[in-house]
Formats: sequence, structure tokens, C-alpha cells
Amino acid sequence: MNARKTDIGCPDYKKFLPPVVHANYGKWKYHEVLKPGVTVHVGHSGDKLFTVRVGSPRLLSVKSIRFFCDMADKYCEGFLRFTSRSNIEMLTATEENIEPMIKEIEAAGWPVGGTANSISNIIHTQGWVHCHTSATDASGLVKSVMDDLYDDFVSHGVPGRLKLAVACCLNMCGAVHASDIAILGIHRRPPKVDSEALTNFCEIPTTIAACPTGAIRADITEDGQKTLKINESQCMYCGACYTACPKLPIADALNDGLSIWVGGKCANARSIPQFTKMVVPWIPNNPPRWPEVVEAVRTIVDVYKEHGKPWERMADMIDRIGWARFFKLTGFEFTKYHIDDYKLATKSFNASMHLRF
Amino acid sequence: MNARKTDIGCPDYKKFLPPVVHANYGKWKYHEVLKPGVTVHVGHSGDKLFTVRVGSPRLLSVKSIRFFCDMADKYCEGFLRFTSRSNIEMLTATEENIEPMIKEIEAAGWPVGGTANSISNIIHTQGWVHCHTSATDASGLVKSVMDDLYDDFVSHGVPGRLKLAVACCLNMCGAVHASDIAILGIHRRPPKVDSEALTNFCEIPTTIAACPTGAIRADITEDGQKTLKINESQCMYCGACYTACPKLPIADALNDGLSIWVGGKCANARSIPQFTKMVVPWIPNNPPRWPEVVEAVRTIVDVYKEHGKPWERMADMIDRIGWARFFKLTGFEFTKYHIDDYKLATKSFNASMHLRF
Amino acid sequence: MAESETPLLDELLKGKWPSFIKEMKDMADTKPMVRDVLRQLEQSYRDKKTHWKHGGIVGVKGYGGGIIGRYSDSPEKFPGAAHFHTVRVNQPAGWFYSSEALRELCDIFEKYGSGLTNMHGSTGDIILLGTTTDELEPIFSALTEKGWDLGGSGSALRTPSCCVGPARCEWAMFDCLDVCHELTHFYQDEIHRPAFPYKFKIKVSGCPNDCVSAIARSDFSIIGTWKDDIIIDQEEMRKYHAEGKDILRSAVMLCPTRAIEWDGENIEIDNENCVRCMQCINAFPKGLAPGNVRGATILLGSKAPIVQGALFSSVLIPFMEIEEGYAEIKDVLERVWDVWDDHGENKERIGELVERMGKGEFLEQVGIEPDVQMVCHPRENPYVFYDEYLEEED
Amino acid sequence: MAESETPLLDELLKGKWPSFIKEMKDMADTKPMVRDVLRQLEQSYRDKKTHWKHGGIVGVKGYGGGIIGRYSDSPEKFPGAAHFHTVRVNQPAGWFYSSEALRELCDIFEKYGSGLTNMHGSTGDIILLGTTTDELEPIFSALTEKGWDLGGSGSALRTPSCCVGPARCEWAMFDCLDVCHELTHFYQDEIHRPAFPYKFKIKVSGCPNDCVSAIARSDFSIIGTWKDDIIIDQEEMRKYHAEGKDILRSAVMLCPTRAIEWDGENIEIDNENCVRCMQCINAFPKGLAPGNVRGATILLGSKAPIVQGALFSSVLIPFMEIEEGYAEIKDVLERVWDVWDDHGENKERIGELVERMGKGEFLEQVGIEPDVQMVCHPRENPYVFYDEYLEEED
Ligand code: SRM
Ligand code: SRM
Ligand code: SRM
Ligand code: SRM
Ligand code: SF4
Ligand code: SF4
Ligand code: SF4
Ligand code: SF4
Ligand code: SF4
Ligand code: SF4
Ligand code: SF4
Ligand code: SF4
Repeated sequence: MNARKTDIGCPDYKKFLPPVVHANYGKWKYHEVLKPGVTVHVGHSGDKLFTVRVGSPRLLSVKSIRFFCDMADKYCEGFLRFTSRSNIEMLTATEENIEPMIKEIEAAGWPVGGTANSISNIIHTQGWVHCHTSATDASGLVKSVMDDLYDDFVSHGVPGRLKLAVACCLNMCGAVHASDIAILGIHRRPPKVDSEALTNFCEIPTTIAACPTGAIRADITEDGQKTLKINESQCMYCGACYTACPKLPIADALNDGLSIWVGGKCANARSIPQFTKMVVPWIPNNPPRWPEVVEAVRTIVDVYKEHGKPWERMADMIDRIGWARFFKLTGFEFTKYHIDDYKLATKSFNASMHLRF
Repeated sequence: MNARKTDIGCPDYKKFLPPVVHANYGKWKYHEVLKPGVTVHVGHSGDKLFTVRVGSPRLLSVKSIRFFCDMADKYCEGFLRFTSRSNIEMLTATEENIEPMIKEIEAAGWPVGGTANSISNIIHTQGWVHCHTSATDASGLVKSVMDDLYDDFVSHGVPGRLKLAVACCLNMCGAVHASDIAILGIHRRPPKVDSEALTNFCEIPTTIAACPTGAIRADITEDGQKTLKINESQCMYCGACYTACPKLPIADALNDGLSIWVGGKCANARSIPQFTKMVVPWIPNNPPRWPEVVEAVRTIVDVYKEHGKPWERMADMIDRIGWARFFKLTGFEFTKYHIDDYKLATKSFNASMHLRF
Repeated sequence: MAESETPLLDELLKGKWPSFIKEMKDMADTKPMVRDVLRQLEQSYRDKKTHWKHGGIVGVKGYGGGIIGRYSDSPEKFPGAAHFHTVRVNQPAGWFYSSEALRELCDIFEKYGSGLTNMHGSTGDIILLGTTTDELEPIFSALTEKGWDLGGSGSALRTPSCCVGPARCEWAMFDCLDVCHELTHFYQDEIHRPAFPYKFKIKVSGCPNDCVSAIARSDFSIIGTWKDDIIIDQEEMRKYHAEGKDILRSAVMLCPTRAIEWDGENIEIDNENCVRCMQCINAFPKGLAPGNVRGATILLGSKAPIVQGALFSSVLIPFMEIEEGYAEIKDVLERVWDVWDDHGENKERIGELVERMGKGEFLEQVGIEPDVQMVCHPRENPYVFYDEYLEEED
Repeated sequence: MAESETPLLDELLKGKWPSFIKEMKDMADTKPMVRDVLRQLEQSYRDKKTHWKHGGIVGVKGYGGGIIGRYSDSPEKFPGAAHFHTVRVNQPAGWFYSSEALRELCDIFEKYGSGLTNMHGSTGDIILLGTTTDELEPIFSALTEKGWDLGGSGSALRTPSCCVGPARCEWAMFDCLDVCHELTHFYQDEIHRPAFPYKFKIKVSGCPNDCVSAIARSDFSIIGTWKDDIIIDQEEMRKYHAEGKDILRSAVMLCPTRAIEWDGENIEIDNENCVRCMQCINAFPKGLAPGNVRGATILLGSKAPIVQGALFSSVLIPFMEIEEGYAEIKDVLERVWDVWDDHGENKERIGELVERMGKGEFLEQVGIEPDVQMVCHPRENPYVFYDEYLEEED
């Protein structure tokens, strides 16, 4: 091998820790949230680390990143970090820096918030910006929803933490399957079979095997070409066949759209982690601002604000008030599509007399 | 048709109701348990109905039944009933009759009890007394266990209701799948194939189809006869093939035995109905008195008595103290066989950080 | 019968609990068939193995069920046990009897069979434990003569059963005895002539305490509940309190949805969050009672584990008012049977069909509107099968 | 870039939340490729359809991953978007940066690509959103030059990630940054050269709050916990109480096992029943703290729903002390990989293998003793597959 470097791994995080972190590493005593977006962590030493959390669209140009580098240099001894929800965190040991820094950041159009009982940033994915299987655009949805929820990002107005996620297809790159509220792009029409030169692009047996419901079988076109046939009533639009074979396009402008989900969580606080549950099976794609989706999310947030008790996550609240009441309060319709009919469906049936009237 | 009567259905229950029941039918106000085995129901009218509950082996000779008829005639205006757990209930409106009746019944060797927080009768099945698929004897087990638990039948010494069941094979005729404590007869060796004249007794395709794990396939004997072959590693001894084909006997003295289960319930009080869970995978058959089984049940009852809180059923107690502690307290060993690997197994995995140390 | 013939079984004569061996021995003196059955049972206790064979098909004329055929695997050794068939006699609703009727039954059983019974079988029938093929028609005549009929077996409607309900319980939300009786009579043909894909059981409990385990042991479970508020008698609650009953630990803290508040003087219930579990009412029957708008929930599909795993029944109709004649129950029942007839496979219980078909689809087939109370929660996976999609021209 | 070219996208410049369109437009002036990507995106907004094609295989020499190939389906219309590959750069543990290092990254991204990023991708990588095939080798050289390397993609170990942990959190039970860093470095080959049946993710959270969603989004989840008693500072609890904090409603009543008592003066915890959920500690960080015997739980198998349904990780090792060098973690990890290698099918995640194989059997294969904490409850069905049975001669 030549001098070409490989397998060097990521840089050492220790290089990137601010001095106060170095000094108090592993020796923090407690924290307090001072106001929306601003927390202080206090070390056993008495040292304080102030964090200012800034909302981000996640898709950042180098221009914006450089802006935050400037802020870090000016107020944070040159250090900053990002959160697991793609927010930016400015870290400083100097209390006096907080207000001027916030002022400057806000003046540049960036929101400060996302801590404690606020609605933090939305975990999301590529969508039409970069992915080939997307049923919707993730970034556009996030922008539309966050514009509407902006006030809840910059204040502490929800009963507990409220975690949102968006994914643009059933692959659910991200957090959709375990979020308080999730928006999921779905296809809703079986793939079309583009028989032309299909065998050049796709392996027939692999594609057949890719379908979890066994909906695909081999076929012959009128002019004697090998092709595939999809039994449409067996298809639930997962797109697994399209991933295996590009000649089975599944995107369909009329039928692609969004589903809305609630009640997932990852934290173990109080209740164990929960999967998210489908509450609105389908809303058509309506770019650029998806008003129906924004409205549905708003409805859910409002119900949560009104009925959630302190510390309750969405799942905890619904567990207490019951799904029947949740559907009543949101006005969402309950249909046969809400009833699980996949592999573990039985476990979701109400096999009890616990009923609310 | 001739005068032969058919399809007359069961007799009218109204004929069999004591007068006080007729008078207060559907108009009871409340009840009280006066002492173990004796309850009073009070009507809105003020009328009282006293019930004396008597333990029964369920397998009753006409001689015993006639004895209870005598008692009914003497003390209960000629009426009595049986419970859903095969106990006998003597019904009287006359409070003074209670004590003499109890005295006479007890003198004849019958226990009075089984109400409220006692251990009631054990729901059970046929076993070697009458069934061809039994892996054990139900009645003998029940007798052995109830002899040991006798004091808990005639007193109110357990924290909540404690419902036991026995079944002699996986068909679970009765209540094993939803009982506080259950004893289940199991086979533990794949059926032997009795090739001789198998095709006279069994339909090969039906038998193959009967196996839920696909362990059976068609085969040919050395002398060219059609027969069946069982892939032993795929067999979990359900006996479904034996039900379809008597030439696949599954009973095996060395390997048949008992498993012990806990934590099932049907009532909706507090928690929803629960399936029973396996805690001892296998105890060999040890007739006539199955001391190891009696001991295991006793162990569980003792833990429940010591750790259960008022109203808690077994399931509720274990939910509170955790399975780890249950195994520790009982001393039962936890093995890989306790971990579900059937269709819905995933839902039984601990997918959380809720742990007790 | 000489003790020495059954030394192992004789061990089971000891101990305080009433002995089934004693019951059998009591009949053995007059019934040689019982003696042989005992000797065969002793053999089983020695061998640790049953000595009964697969049942053959036996029965009474015109009926496809009600008798379980049973034969010894060693008739040469135990000739009296060669045939030992079970006769299932349909019990009266609620298992109430007059001594007169019971005595008549005893006489019949003693005359035509072993004189041994199970009072009762797990499904609810009176069981005559043991008779021979020859005696089947005579016993059937004798039974019907006295007003008794057979219960179900095979791929038929099985004998319905119910809790004691309004006959002796303050919590019966409807007349479960009458429902049980009426369904038994209305569906005599379904009970006696197996025509279903597999067995089908009905059990009726007056309230969610479910004293006949309907939710666990019947394909079609009818269980009482109520819709309006729990009725509170504050005075009685204060009396309980004064008597030292712990309202906090027996109700407040055990309420699954924490819907109860008790301040030492008054109890308050958030009825919107009450899930009708019965706990507080069970604990304080004088102070609390189910509301006045009473009816039943219909649940579908419970069964033992063979072979896909045990199922509990799950909600099919969250609330139904129970009206005399029970037309609505019958209507639902028949619609369920129709779908089962059309789609059920051989030996597929209705709960298994719902699983295979999907509950949403099943509801559509059976003509019942989906209701969120039918599930614990909406689906957790995105795999929806839509009936149709939009096309360009739409 | 003329506004008129993207009227729909321009709608997304409005509103208070920072706009990704603004970010893109900011680069479009200097980067024609971004302009075409925007035009293509506008087209998608009009068509309600993606205009990206299946990715082809592109990469850098010697690596099997780290680059996601992406091509326009209309390169003639959007020539700048013809290639628009993603470069996944392995983030530093905990997503800490110096401004200096970030600026270096920015310079590289601007020089060799679109200048657009995701900070960060869902797996945790720094993502350079868009470059051409030609620029891949140059950008890789520039990155490694400055100390950066690529993250994972394909059937490889994916870039591990971790919560902020000991760097800024009082609840980190072990050094999750160091664990994350060490595993990343120790398994460089597994990250860069896909050799697994399918993707494999590791996430590390310092405590059960799980701020990186390890339990939901990683095949191998390492989550901190403690074994001994919760440390109580009664004085601080009384202060909270004095300040009007509701200890009853924020801890006592929310404790999942009701293990807490508070009498207005003292808090008492039944540690035997505490399930380490963190609620009480979260609510009262000054008064309550995790115990001193700290370590981690290893959980296995979470993933998104494709195609058997989503899985959470479930307990594999209930408690492990975390010792420098992390030999025990590595040992378990490698044993898991070995079993997966031997038994995993193509595109079968480890959680799916455990499901298919049975957890009991998997434990035996991987050499870990079964522990009751691995399950919510023992099996509910009687279908045990025994390894062996007794034979006459035994
Ligand atoms: C910065 C971050 C970790 C990181 O490495 O980046 C973080 C930091 C903290 N988390 Fe978190 N959590 C972070 C993502 C998460 C996630 C993952 C996610 O959001 O996708 C979870 C699990 C999500 C879930 O359950 O679905 C998470 C579940 C918690 C919880 C449990 C909440 C609950 O009640 O369910 C706590 C406890 C609490 O709220 O006091 C917590 C507490 C905290 C504390 C208070 C810990 C501490 O003492 O410093 C920090 C928050 C200050 C504040 O008020 O926001 N953190 N926290 C992440 C910030 C994301 C953001 O920008 O909003
Ligand atoms: C007689 C009987 C009904 C019948 O039609 O035969 C019956 C009668 C009563 N049951 Fe029951 N239950 C009867 C079987 C059941 C069953 C079924 C079973 O045992 O297999 C159950 C459900 C079992 C389960 O959950 O696995 C059952 C669950 C209850 C409950 C709920 C208990 C709980 O807390 O989980 C109550 C409420 C209570 O205990 O106050 C109850 C309450 C009652 C009351 C107090 C109702 C009343 O007001 O009269 C009656 C009992 C007096 C007493 O103290 O025993 N009954 N009860 C059954 C007696 C069986 C026996 O001989 O022991
Ligand atoms: C007699 C009785 C047990 C008892 O001692 O009480 C009984 C006895 C038999 N049952 Fe049962 N079952 C009896 C109640 C039950 C119950 C409980 C219930 O009805 O509440 C169940 C569980 C609930 C259910 O239906 O799932 C039950 C689930 C089974 C099964 C499993 C069915 C399933 O789908 O899981 C079988 C196997 C079969 O049908 O092939 C079965 C089969 C049998 C057979 C016919 C054996 C066979 O495979 O041919 C047994 C005949 C024994 C004999 O020689 O007398 N028996 N069987 C019960 C009927 C008495 C009566 O009519 O009152
Ligand atoms: C870039 C990223 C989304 C993002 O915007 O952040 C992403 C993007 C893709 N993911 Fe993902 N996944 C990304 C994190 C995830 C996550 C979340 C996580 O890692 O925490 C998941 C859910 C957790 C999991 O692993 O199950 C995830 C579950 C999937 C799946 C479903 C896998 C499964 O077994 O269920 C697929 C489908 C596949 O592998 O064929 C997939 C496939 C894909 C592909 C490669 C599409 C494909 O089928 O070829 C996407 C490329 C998009 C593009 O053009 O850039 N992606 N993917 C994330 C990686 C960035 C990074 O390295 O930091
Ligand atoms: S969720 Fe689907 S469409 Fe979105 S980035 Fe992931 S694979 Fe692509
Ligand atoms: S989309 Fe999914 S279900 Fe439909 S045919 Fe393709 S692989 Fe099968
Ligand atoms: S449980 Fe099995 S052995 Fe016992 S009676 Fe039922 S079918 Fe027969
Ligand atoms: S006993 Fe059950 S699992 Fe075993 S071969 Fe027979 S049918 Fe199959
Ligand atoms: S089920 Fe309800 S109504 Fe019927 S006996 Fe039991 S408690 Fe009474
Ligand atoms: S019936 Fe049950 S749920 Fe309703 S208030 Fe009483 S205890 Fe609570
Ligand atoms: S997971 Fe625990 S240790 Fe890590 S940041 Fe969150 S609260 Fe702190
Ligand atoms: S950590 Fe959770 S389980 Fe433990 S005492 Fe606190 S609230 Fe209860």
C-alpha cells in the first residue's frame, strides 16, 4: 500500500471537548433547565457548563455551519456539539455569554429552545431531496410542521417531552417506529411491472423471494419474455421488491401519501419503550406545505396539551385516557385499516372486558 | 318419525330454582361471606339466601349424589346446585339450617369451604380414568394436591382467589391456560411410528397436515410399505398427529410427566385476563401421589401466601415483584425451555431496561 | 372389591379430600364394569400410561354427537372396560337441580351405566362416565322420557353454559341463565348434528368477573357490563371505612386506571376512565354497584393452545342491550357462523379464522363496524392491505 | 437563482423555522449542481414523486461502503444532478466539535462537493449531501488528511453512536463516548468492508433514558444501569418539596412498580422492586441519583419494520461491569457475529435471526446462560422442543 490513509476511524472526541467538560468529565452532579433552550450542568466541583440549544433544519450548508463556528469562537472557546435530534448545542462555562450569544443567534434567524417540555426538532430522512424510494419529501414536511409548532419549540408548553419523527418510506430510516408523533410516507398502490428488459436489471428468483407476503410470481409476456406478475390483493406496498428490482416502480403520485402515528417512545422512564401506532392511515401528498398533515399533527398536539399530565408522554396519556377517547378527542376516524392484520396481530386485539363507554 | 323424543334440550332451569331465588331473581342487593364455605346473598326485598359450598372430587357416584339430595330435602327445600368448579352448593333461606347441615355433611367426610380467599376446587379432566391421549392422571393429581391444600380450602388464608387447574395433555380441556396455578400433563418424546398396517388406520396426507411444525413426511418401509417418518428435532410432542393417526402412539412412560404453570386468570378485576406461564418444564410421573408435584404447588402457594397483597391474584403479585424474584423465592430453575420460541415469542422478550437486581 | 387388586389406587383413599377412588369403589361392588375400569386404572398407575384407545364413532340415532366412544386397549384383561363410553347430558342453565330431578338421573345412570358421573364436565355437561354401546339407545330413551337431552360433541355447537347470575348474584347485568337456556333450545340442531368446521362453544357470564371463564374457554363469549356511572352509596362506604375496611388499598390503589379518589369521607369515580373491571365493586358490594344501563359485550375466539397457541376471546361487539328473545345475539351468532362456514378450514376454530383472515376483513365479512374498543391499540406496523387505489381517471 | 424557477419550494422559505431551502439556495449561487438539484426537487414537488434512481455501486478504493450512490432519473433535464452521491463521514463520539475541525470539514465539502450537509444522518454520520463519482477519491484523501474517515453502509457494521454521556450528563453510568470511540476504532474493518449478512448497528446510551434510542435503533444496544440502591439526599428532597415541587405526582404515583413512599419528610425506596426506570431520578436530579454499582445492559436486535415488523432490542446480558478496553463487550459482540455468520440468511438482521432460531437456542449458540430478566414472562404455550428424551436403557 502507498501513503493513502485508510481505516483511521473518527477523530478523538477528547480533542473536541471544552475545558470545563474535560475538568468535570464523568463528575456532573445535577442539571437545571434555566429557560427554554438553556440548561446548566453543575459538577461536583461546583463548575458550571451552560448549554444553549439551537434548532436546525439538519440540512445545513457550510455557510450556516461556519456561522455557528463563529459563534463558538466568540462565546464558547471554540467548541460546540450537535444533539441526537440534530439540534446545535453551544457550550460555555461563562454565564455572561449566554444572553448576547442567544441574541446574535436569534437575530440570524435561528430559534433557541427544544429543551425539557418543549417540542424538539423532528428526526427525519432524505425524501425527494436524495432518496429513490421516497413516497414524500421529509424536509418539506418537517419545515411545514415545525413552522406550525414553532412556539412549542421555544417554550415549555407541553406536558412532557414530545418527540416527533418523519420518514419518507416504510424503511423508516430514523425514529418513526418509536416516536410520540410520527409522519410516515407510504405507497398505496402495488408496483407496476415494467417488463421491458426486466431480466437485464433484476434477478427473478431474488425478487420473488424479496416479497414478504408472497405476492410475486414469475410470468411470461405476450411476446414470450420472462417477467413478473404481482397479485395485487396480496400486496401491502412495502417496496421490498422495488429495492430488489428497479423495474417494479412503486412511486405513484395519486396514491403516495402520508400516514400519521402516535404513542411510541424509547426512554424507559415510567413505561417501557413502545412502538408507535397508526392513527391516520392516509393523507394525500400536498406539497409544498402539506396543510392536512400540519393540521393533523396540530390536532394531536392540542389534545396532548389539554389532557396530558406532567411527565406523561403521549403513550402514557393514551394509556390513561384510552384509545377510544383519543380518537374521539382528535376526531380521527377508526377504520378496519387501523386493526393490525400482520404477524403478531392477535396480541393487539382487546382480549378483555376493559372497556370505556 | 315415531314417538322417540329428540331435540328437547335441557330442562327448564326455572323448575330447579328454590323459592327464595324465584322471589329475588335479578334483585339481589349484596352478599357477604359469613365464614369459609358459607355466604349470604341479600335481596332488595330483605330476603336472605344462604349458600353452603362443599368440595367435591367431581367424579361422583350416584351414591354420593343421592346423599346430597337427602341433604337438600332435609335442609334446602329440595334444591341444590353445582358451581363452575364442580363444587356442590346447598341453598337455603333458613339460617338455622346452616350449622346442622354443615355438621352432617362434614360428618360424611365432605369439606365445606372454597369461598373468597380460599383455594377452591381444581378444575380438571379425564386422565387415565377415561382418556386415550392423557400423559398423566388428572383425578389422582387433584386428590394428591388437594389433600395437601385441604386447610386452604376450609379457611380464608390466601391473599386473593387462587384458582387451580389440571389437564392431562396439551389439549388442555378445562382451565390450564388461564389459571393461577396449573398442572399440565405433557409428552416429551416424539411419537413412535407403528408402520404395521398404518395405512389401514391412517390417512397419510391428513396426518402429515396435522403437524403444526411440519415434522412429518411420507416414507417407505424396508419392505416397501407406505409409512410416515418424524423429524424428531422438529417435534414438540403436541400429539396432533396421534389424534389423526392412532399408529403414532405418543405416550411414553419414561418421558411423560407434568409441567407446572402459574399466573393465568380470566377475571377482569384489576388486570386483564392473562395466560398461564410455564415455571417448571417437567416433573416425571410419580403415581399414586406425585409428591414432587405436590411439593412444587405447595412451594408456589407458600410464596403467594407470604408475598401476595390483599386482592392480588398470582399474576398481580408476580407483576409487582417481578419474575426474577418469583424464581428466586420458589427456587425453580430458569432454563432455555422457559423462553418462548413459538409463533408470538417476540412479544415475550424483555425489550426494555426495566430490570430488577 | 379386594383391596389387594389396586394397591396403588388405595393410596388415594387416604387424605382428607374426598376421594374419586372411593366413589369408584362404591360402585364397583355392584358394577363389574367399574371394577374392571379400576383394575385397568391400577395398571395405568403401574405403567404410567393410559390404557384407553382412540374412540370409535358411536352414538344415538339421528344425533351426530353427545357420546364419546371409549375402548380399552386390553379388553381381554379388563373385559368390563371393553366399552366405556361417555354420555354427555345437557345440564340445566346455572347447574341448578331439584333433588327429585337428580334422583331420576341417578336412577337412569345406575340402571344403564356405571353409576359414575362427572358433575360436571369442563364444558358444563352432566357426564355419565361409562356405558356400553348396547345401552346407548335405552339410556337416551330413558333420559328424554324424563326431560333430559344430550349435550354437544364433535364439530358442533357445544353445550352452552353460564354463571349463577341473577339467580344468586347482585352483579348479573342481564339474565344469563335465560340467554343460555334459550340459545341451547334455539340451536338444538347445531348441537346435535355437527355441521361446523370444528367445535364451537358459547359461555355466558353476568359480569366481567367472568365466573364461567367465558373469555378463556368459549368461541363466543357473552359477558355482562354497563355503560353509565357506577352507583355510589356514600353512607355505606363510610360504614366500610368505619369498620376498618381499607378503601385505599382495596379500591383506589388497585383501580387499573386510577379512576378513584377517596378522601376519608367521600368516594369519587372518574367514570369516563373507569374500564368496568369490577375491582372496587367486588371489594365494596354494599357501597358500589354497576350502573343502570346494562347489557353485554360479545367477544369472539377463545380456545386452548392446540395448535397455534391459546387464544382469549376478543371484543366483537363492545356493548349490546340484551332484549327478550335475544334476536340480536342470534343474528350476530348466525352471521359469524356464516362467515366461518364460507371461509373456515377443517378443524379451524373461529378465533383462528379471524387471525388468518385479519380482524378488519372479518368484521367486514360479518357486517360489523370496526370500533377502537376491539383492539388494545391500533396497528404498530405499516402493512395495510388497501381494498383499492386511485387511478388516473378518478 | 431566479425565484421563478422554484415557486413551490419558495413557499418553504416562509415561516419561522429555519428553512432547508434557504440552505440549498445559499449554495446554489456558487454550486450549479445544487441549482439543478433544486430544480429537480421543484419537479418532485410538482409531480409528487421522487426523481432519483436506484443507486449504483460507487465507492472509494479498498472500502465497500461509506458512499451512497445516487443518480437523477432525468440527467438531461438536470445535468448538475446527474450524480449526487452521499459521503458518510464518521462523526466524533458524542458529536462534539471544535470550530477549527468543523471549518476544515466545511472547506473540504465546499471544494469537492455541494457544500450541503446533514448534521447528522440518522445513524449518526456527518453527511456530505452530494458529490460526483470523480470527486470521491479526492474527497476521501482530503478527509483522511485532516483525520476524518468514512462511516458504514451496506451489509457492514454501521457507524456506532452514543449520547453525550459523561461529557455533560450526571447520569452516565459509564464512559459511553469512550466505548463508542473504541468500538469504532477496533472494528474499522467491519465498518469499511461489508462482510455481514446485513447491516449491524451499535448505539450506546449512558442510562435508561436512552437519549440515542439505542433500544429502538441498534442491533446491539449498550445502555447504562446500576445494581445497588438509589442514592437519596433527603435534604434536597425536602427542599424540592418546600419549593412546591410535587413529589407525589412526579415520582410516587409515576413509579411503575409503586416502589416509592413519601411522607412529606422522607422519601423511601423499595430498591428490590425498583426497575431502574429513571423517572424519580429524572424528576429530582438533586435529591436522587443512581447507585454506585454501575454498568450496562446489553440488548440485541432492534430494527425498523422491513419486512417482518419492527423490533426493539431485548435483553441479552442483564448487567455487565464496564472495564477499560471493553474486552467483555467485544467478546460478546464477536460471539454474536459468529452465530450470525453461521446461521444468518442474506438480509436477515440479527433480531430476525433470534426470532427465527428461538432465543433459547440462540443463547446456547452464543454461550450465554438464560436469565429470567431476558423475558417479560416465561412461555405461555406448552410447545417446548427438548434436546433429548430418556430411553429405556437410561
Ligand atoms: C442532548 C441529548 C443527548 C445527546 O447526546 O444529544 C439529550 C440530553 C438530555 N436528555 Fe435526553 N437527550 C437527547 C435525546 C433524547 C432522546 C432521543 C430522541 O429524542 O430521539 C430520548 C428518548 C426519546 C424517547 O423516549 O422516544 C431522550 C430521553 C430523555 C428522558 C426521558 C423522557 C421521558 O420522560 O420519557 C430524559 C429525562 C427527563 O426528561 O428528565 C432525558 C434527559 C436528558 C437530560 C436532562 C440529561 C441531562 O441530565 O443532561 C438532557 C436534556 C436537557 C433538556 O432538557 O433537553 N432524556 N433524550 C438529546 C437531545 C435531543 C434534542 O436535541 O432534543
Ligand atoms: C359460584 C360461582 C359461579 C357459578 O356459577 O358457579 C362463583 C360465585 C361467585 N363469584 Fe366467582 N364464582 C365462581 C367461579 C369463578 C371463576 C371461574 C373459575 O373459578 O374457574 C372466576 C374467574 C377465575 C379467574 O379469574 O381465573 C371467578 C371470578 C370472580 C371474581 C374475580 C376475582 C379476582 O379478583 O380476580 C369475583 C370477585 C370477588 O372475588 O369478589 C367473584 C365473585 C363471586 C361472588 C362473590 C359473586 C356474588 O356476588 O355472588 C360469588 C362467590 C362467593 C365466594 O366467595 O366464592 N368471582 N369466579 C363459581 C364458584 C366456583 C367455585 O366453586 O369455586
Ligand atoms: C370431558 C372433557 C374433559 C373433562 O373431563 O371435563 C373433555 C374431554 C375431551 N376433550 Fe376436551 N373436554 C372437555 C372440555 C374441553 C375444554 C374446556 C371447556 O369446554 O370449557 C377445552 C378447552 C377450551 C377449548 O374448547 O378450546 C377442551 C379442549 C379440547 C381440545 C383442544 C381444542 C382446541 O381447539 O384447542 C381437544 C382436541 C380436539 O378437539 O381434537 C379436546 C378433545 C377432547 C377429547 C374428545 C379427546 C380427543 O381428542 O378425542 C376428550 C375426551 C375425553 C374422554 O375420553 O372423555 N378437547 N376440551 C370436557 C367436556 C365435558 C363436557 O362436555 O362438559
Ligand atoms: C441517510 C439515512 C437517512 C437520513 O436522512 O439520515 C438513511 C438513508 C437510507 N437508508 Fe436507512 N438511512 C439512515 C438511517 C437508518 C435508520 C436509523 C438509524 O440508523 O438509527 C434506520 C432504522 C434502524 C434500522 O437500522 O433498522 C434505517 C433503516 C433502513 C432500512 C430498513 C432496514 C431494516 O432492516 O428494517 C433500509 C432498507 C434496506 O436496508 O434495504 C434503509 C435504506 C436506506 C437507503 C440506503 C435506501 C436504499 O434502500 O437503498 C437510504 C439512502 C438514502 C439516500 O439516498 O441518502 N434504511 N436507516 C440514515 C443514515 C445516515 C447515517 O449514516 O448517519
Ligand atoms: S425512509 Fe425510505 S425514502 Fe426516506 S431515506 Fe430512508 S430509505 Fe430513503
Ligand atoms: S411492494 Fe412489498 S408486498 Fe407488494 S409486491 Fe412488492 S414486495 Fe410484495
Ligand atoms: S386434557 Fe387431553 S388427556 Fe385430558 S381429557 Fe382432555 S384430551 Fe383427554
Ligand atoms: S407430536 Fe405434534 S409436533 Fe410431534 S410429530 Fe406429532 S403433530 Fe408433529
Ligand atoms: S360472573 Fe358476575 S354475575 Fe356471574 S356469578 Fe360471577 S360475579 Fe356474579
Ligand atoms: S370498576 Fe375498576 S376501573 Fe372502574 S373505578 Fe372500579 S376499580 Fe376502577
Ligand atoms: S442517555 Fe442518560 S446518560 Fe446519556 S445523555 Fe441521556 S440521560 Fe444522560
Ligand atoms: S427509578 Fe423508576 S422504578 Fe425505580 S424507584 Fe424510581 S420511579 Fe420507581
